[in-house]
Amino acid sequence: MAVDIGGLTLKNPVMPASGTFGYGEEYAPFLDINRIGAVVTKGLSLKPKAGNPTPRIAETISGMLNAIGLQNVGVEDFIKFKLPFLRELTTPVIVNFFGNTLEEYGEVAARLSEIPEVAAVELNISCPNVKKGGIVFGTDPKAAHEAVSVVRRNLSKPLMVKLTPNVTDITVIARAVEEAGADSISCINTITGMAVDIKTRRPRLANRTGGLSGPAIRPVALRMVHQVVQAVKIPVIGVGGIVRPMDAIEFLIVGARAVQVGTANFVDPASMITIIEGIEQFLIEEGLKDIHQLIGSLEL
Amino acid sequence: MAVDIGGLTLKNPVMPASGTFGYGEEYAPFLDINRIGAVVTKGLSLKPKAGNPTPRIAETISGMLNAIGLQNVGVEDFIKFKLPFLRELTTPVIVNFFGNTLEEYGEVAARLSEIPEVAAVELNISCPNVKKGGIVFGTDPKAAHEAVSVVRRNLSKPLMVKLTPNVTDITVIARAVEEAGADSISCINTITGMAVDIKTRRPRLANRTGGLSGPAIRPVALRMVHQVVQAVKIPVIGVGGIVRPMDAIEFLIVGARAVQVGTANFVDPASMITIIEGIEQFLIEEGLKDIHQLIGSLEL
Amino acid sequence: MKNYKTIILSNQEISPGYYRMRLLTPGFSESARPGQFLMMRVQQSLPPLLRRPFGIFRTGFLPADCDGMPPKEYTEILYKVVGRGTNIMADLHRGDKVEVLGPLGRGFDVGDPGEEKILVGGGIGLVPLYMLAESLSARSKVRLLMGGRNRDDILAVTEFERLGVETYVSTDDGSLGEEGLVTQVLERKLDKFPSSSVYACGPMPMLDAVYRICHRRQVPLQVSLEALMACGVGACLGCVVKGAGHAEDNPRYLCTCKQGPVFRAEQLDWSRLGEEPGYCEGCKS
Amino acid sequence: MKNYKTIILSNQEISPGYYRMRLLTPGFSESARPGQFLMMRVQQSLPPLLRRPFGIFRTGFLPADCDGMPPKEYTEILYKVVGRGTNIMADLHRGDKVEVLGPLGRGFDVGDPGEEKILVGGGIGLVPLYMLAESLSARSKVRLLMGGRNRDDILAVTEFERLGVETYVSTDDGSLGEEGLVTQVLERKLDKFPSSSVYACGPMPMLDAVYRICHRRQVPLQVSLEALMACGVGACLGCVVKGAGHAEDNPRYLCTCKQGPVFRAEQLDWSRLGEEPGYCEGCKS
Ligand SMILES: Cc1cc2nc3c(=O)[nH]c(=O)nc-3n(C[C@H](O)[C@H](O)[C@H](O)COP(=O)(O)OP(=O)(O)OC[C@H]3O[C@@H](n4cnc5c(N)ncnc54)[C@H](O)[C@@H]3O)c2cc1C
Ligand SMILES: Cc1cc2nc3c(=O)[nH]c(=O)nc-3n(C[C@H](O)[C@H](O)[C@H](O)COP(=O)(O)OP(=O)(O)OC[C@H]3O[C@@H](n4cnc5c(N)ncnc54)[C@H](O)[C@@H]3O)c2cc1C
Ligand SMILES: Cc1cc2nc3c(=O)[nH]c(=O)nc-3n(C[C@H](O)[C@H](O)[C@H](O)COP(=O)(O)O)c2cc1C
Ligand SMILES: Cc1cc2nc3c(=O)[nH]c(=O)nc-3n(C[C@H](O)[C@H](O)[C@H](O)COP(=O)(O)O)c2cc1C
Ligand code: FES
Ligand code: FES
Repeated sequence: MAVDIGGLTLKNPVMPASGTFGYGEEYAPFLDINRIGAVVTKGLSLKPKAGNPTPRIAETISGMLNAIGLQNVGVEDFIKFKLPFLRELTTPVIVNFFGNTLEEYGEVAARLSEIPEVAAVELNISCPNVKKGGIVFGTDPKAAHEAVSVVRRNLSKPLMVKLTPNVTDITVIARAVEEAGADSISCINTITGMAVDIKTRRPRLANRTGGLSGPAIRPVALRMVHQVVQAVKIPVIGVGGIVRPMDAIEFLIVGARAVQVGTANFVDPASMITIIEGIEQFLIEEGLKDIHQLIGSLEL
Repeated sequence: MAVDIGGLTLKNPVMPASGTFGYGEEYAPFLDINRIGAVVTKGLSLKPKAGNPTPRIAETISGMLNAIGLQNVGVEDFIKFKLPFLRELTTPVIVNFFGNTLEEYGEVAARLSEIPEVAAVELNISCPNVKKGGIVFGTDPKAAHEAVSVVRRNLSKPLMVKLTPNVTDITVIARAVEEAGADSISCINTITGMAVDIKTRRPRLANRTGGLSGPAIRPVALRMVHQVVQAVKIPVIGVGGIVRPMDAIEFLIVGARAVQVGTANFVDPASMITIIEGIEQFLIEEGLKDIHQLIGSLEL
Repeated sequence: MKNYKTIILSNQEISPGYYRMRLLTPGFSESARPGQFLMMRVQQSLPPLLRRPFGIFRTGFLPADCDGMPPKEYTEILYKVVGRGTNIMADLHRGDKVEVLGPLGRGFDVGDPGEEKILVGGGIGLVPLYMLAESLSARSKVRLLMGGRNRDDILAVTEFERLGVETYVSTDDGSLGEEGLVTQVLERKLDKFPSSSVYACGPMPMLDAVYRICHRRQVPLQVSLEALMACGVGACLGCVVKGAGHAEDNPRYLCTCKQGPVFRAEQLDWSRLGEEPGYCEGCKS
Repeated sequence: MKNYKTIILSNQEISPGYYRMRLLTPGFSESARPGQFLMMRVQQSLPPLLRRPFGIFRTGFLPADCDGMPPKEYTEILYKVVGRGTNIMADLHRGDKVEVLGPLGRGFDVGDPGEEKILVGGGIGLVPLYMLAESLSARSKVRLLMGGRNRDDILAVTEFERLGVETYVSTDDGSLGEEGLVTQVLERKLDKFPSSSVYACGPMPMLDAVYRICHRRQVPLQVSLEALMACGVGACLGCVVKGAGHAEDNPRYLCTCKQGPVFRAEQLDWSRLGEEPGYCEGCKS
């Protein structure tokens, strides 16, 4: 089940999606974290970030909207308060981060490079909930290239870049990011959506719009992963609506080297374990000796 | 309940979404078509079009993928075989159409202008399932402007233009289309998606990808309608995942002048009637005398 | 043709994995023709989003109540549990609400009276043949060749016999009737009764073999097809099948729901029908 | 703290629109503290996608079976039917499978023994107060002020009385107990017993009024809040509430699920809490 995701080898291809697994410790009582391929943390920024006003979440049909607004403790408090727990894990830690400016991206990257316990970083150029910066970097190939380049220059670790689905052609961004030095690409982040309470006639989220995640978006995520796999040479990590083992298998078949599980953690904190076991089971049933016989095995 | 959707007044704001209601007659046994605000036909092209190979549809979680490929009888057979039924209706007929080239767009528009029974047209610059033409027009503001301009010059009827959600910024396309002379905008068309059969490892659709519709996409559709309403002055018609009256009401609240019901027709052929009655009921419950008190009444 | 918001009268497992459901459907049987189908909404809440198509097995009347109420008209379907929708259906009980849209599609053309008729059913493909047998058996000699993988797949044969139909059962493993394929039985019967016409429904590979047999012998054949369906009424164009003369540059698609599900063999393009993905997977599995 | 894949022991309507559900939860009660909650997955299939949070009403043991099995530990919740999830729950039966994650959150701080304690419950907000009363009543005088719109909203009061708690019921329409708001009763009790500490749970406008009363009188107050929750464990940051000193340019958010649901009044920013959208709509409707 071991896979290489661009300079980092994971014992299995299943990890949490950033922002849905806290800093790992929140879920420690519910599953053996060392069994999952990697831990991916909530998105970090240079300074602590308070996030958006409430309500921040709304359930939709087979999905949920969130506008957390990237609330996080900031790099320094992360090191002080969250790293001690992560340090004890045997599974690698991938730190997701973002910046409001190019300089910030570089600074966070540099700071994270110094931490030996950080196995790799995931650069979020795609969160729809940050008004400043964020959205621009992820939707424009030039800006994406620039952001990734800055990070690349300041980083001495494997670099995964997370793409937004809110674009006309995701392959253009994917290629820009690859060219700028990304070691792997994760996609997709949430799709921007909205819901209204018809009684109060107010948006259900204080931020008006938020990111749609969960099973509802899976067909869109799968399509984009399929496109990106064909557009770039670096490994692609599939994210979006994965709940069951068969969902993860779909992504592996279209060519994802690994998958991230997001909203499903809320539904069942042990989903990732179920998914790992389900993939193993599937390999046996289908008579496949190696997960690489499954990855990219789409018949066209 | 009467609304004006840019040069055409409907007795109520509920109509089918193109491609989900055939040419009207298919659903005649199941509901009183004259009770709905308008009929919208399957997309027509100049020549008959055969569409894509099968399988063309796949169910997903709270949605469905389709890659029909715009199979249609062509304008002339439409006039000969489908119009006689539509002619007998008292509710207005909106003809959805598309072209593979700019010239074709113009030609179909000119031909439809000659038909008195056609109350308005809906121009599809957004279908993701046509390889040639289609996708380009809807995702590039210049191409969209050009296509709409050509149609405008050849058309003597109200012109509704249907937008694709597969773009980075839908407001840019919306403004281009408005400037080119559209009388109203309908959005959204389907979001491109994909599904894979993990046993055969083949895409579930022969066309590999298809358009995602149904409740799963509603939050995305609502967000885009909200954006477009704010970007343009012409009326906006909301489409995407409307199943229940409360879904339609959400769209009206964010400012849609009318709504289209698509996939829900397959689930319950009388959905549009239920939705019309549900909106009426809601107006009474909320003490609103006129539907315009509901339209655009979003509290921010 | 209408959407019946109705209730279940009974729903029983008749063989492992196969169920028989009886629905209250006043007014349905007047219009239902052999070979037609209905679209069933398996529950009020979503998912599943789409309705599921099922052949009409038979219609009938419950005896009038003692309290003088008119006799109740019902419709029966037989179904195999293969996925999400049919699993939900298997859990439904008498009195549960369902919605059925129907009767839909074009049924069988019963042909000339007196002609010998051979019906070929593969597994759950038997369903549309019962009403056909009912209407044929009064006027013609009818034989039913019923095939399945094993005894569990052989359904309702005694009911056909009660209509006076001669039945021949075959199973792949010989667990019921003759061991072998139903198409082998068909060849033998056609050797004996070469002027029969054939009506078939079952898995695509079976239909493909039946077609080749009938084509070679120039025996008239009607088949009932399955397809993935969204609307069931000809509106979505999701359920098409390749018609005769279909080519890449001259595609000819027919709607299974509206122009079918029963087709005369000549209407179809058989060149690749047997390998069409997505067809009749329910039967295959 | 764990995910219990368990079954329902009973599920009964105890007042119109209110249900009491008993779940088999071996090992749960050792760790459950007054004021904690659980996240319930209402059915195996989706939707609803997310779990629903419910306060722990009480835990207990079924008497040991005759066949020598150890006594069975159970947990009870009380819930009001307000939407999709609770409607599904109302249809569940003994033996049905559910999953509950818990016990979660920080419960009440029981304070010093001997102090007078006043518990204020509004409708379903009564839930977390029962275990609190259990642990307080041994060491302190406990009074429960229970308010509701009408008699249907007044739940389980006799069970509090059995613990030796003095109970005072008030309803907006006077259909049970005193006519009026529970906060009026609170003012009177505080006039009489000014050194009490107060514990409250109920609709946000009620909590807001309770806060103002206690703040004015400098009486210590703990409140149990509701919030929309996705994870319940502090991972998603969806459930935050504004902490004391919160300002646009100096936002201070506290996780209701992890740092709450019980807060000391001083921890919170009360300036706009009463009008916070999305909070406690379940109670309001
Ligand atoms: C005209 C017609 C008549 C039919 N009559 C009967 C009948 O009398 N009894 C019966 O048991 N079945 C019948 N079927 C097949 C039946 O519709 C499917 O088995 C059913 O829809 C599967 O639903 P599901 O949710 O359980 O399976 P899903 O979870 O949707 O899918 C499970 C498997 O079934 C296949 N499948 C899904 N939908 C169809 C479909 N429409 N046609 C064929 N395969 C499908 C899928 O490809 C998949 O392999 C008929 C189909 C058609 C088109
Ligand atoms: C810590 C905590 C403890 C709770 N304890 C109880 C309890 O003991 N008994 C009880 O009946 N209810 C309790 N609730 C409220 C309960 O969680 C909601 O009523 C329930 O989730 C509604 O689910 P639904 O699917 O029926 O409603 P939905 O269809 O999801 O929504 C219906 C209405 O309920 C509101 N609502 C939805 N979720 C919540 C939520 N998490 N908190 C508050 N309002 C919500 C919505 O805004 C809407 O107005 C508690 C909530 C929290 C946060
Ligand atoms: C509550 C929540 C918070 C999230 N926070 C982040 C984040 O901080 N950084 C990030 O890159 N993605 C974030 N995401 C996006 C997820 O990592 C993931 O890309 C998305 O949810 C789609 O996957 P899913 O459908 O499996 O949830 C968040 C998603 C949710 C639901
Ligand atoms: C089977 C099918 C066929 C469609 N054909 C067309 C079409 O011909 N022209 C068009 O503009 N949109 C077409 N659409 C898109 C719908 O009109 C609508 O925009 C989309 O389905 C979203 O709405 P819904 O979620 O209510 O279905 C089609 C959709 C479906 C499901
Ligand atoms: S199922 Fe829609 S056209 Fe046949
Ligand atoms: S509900 Fe997820 S952090 Fe509180």
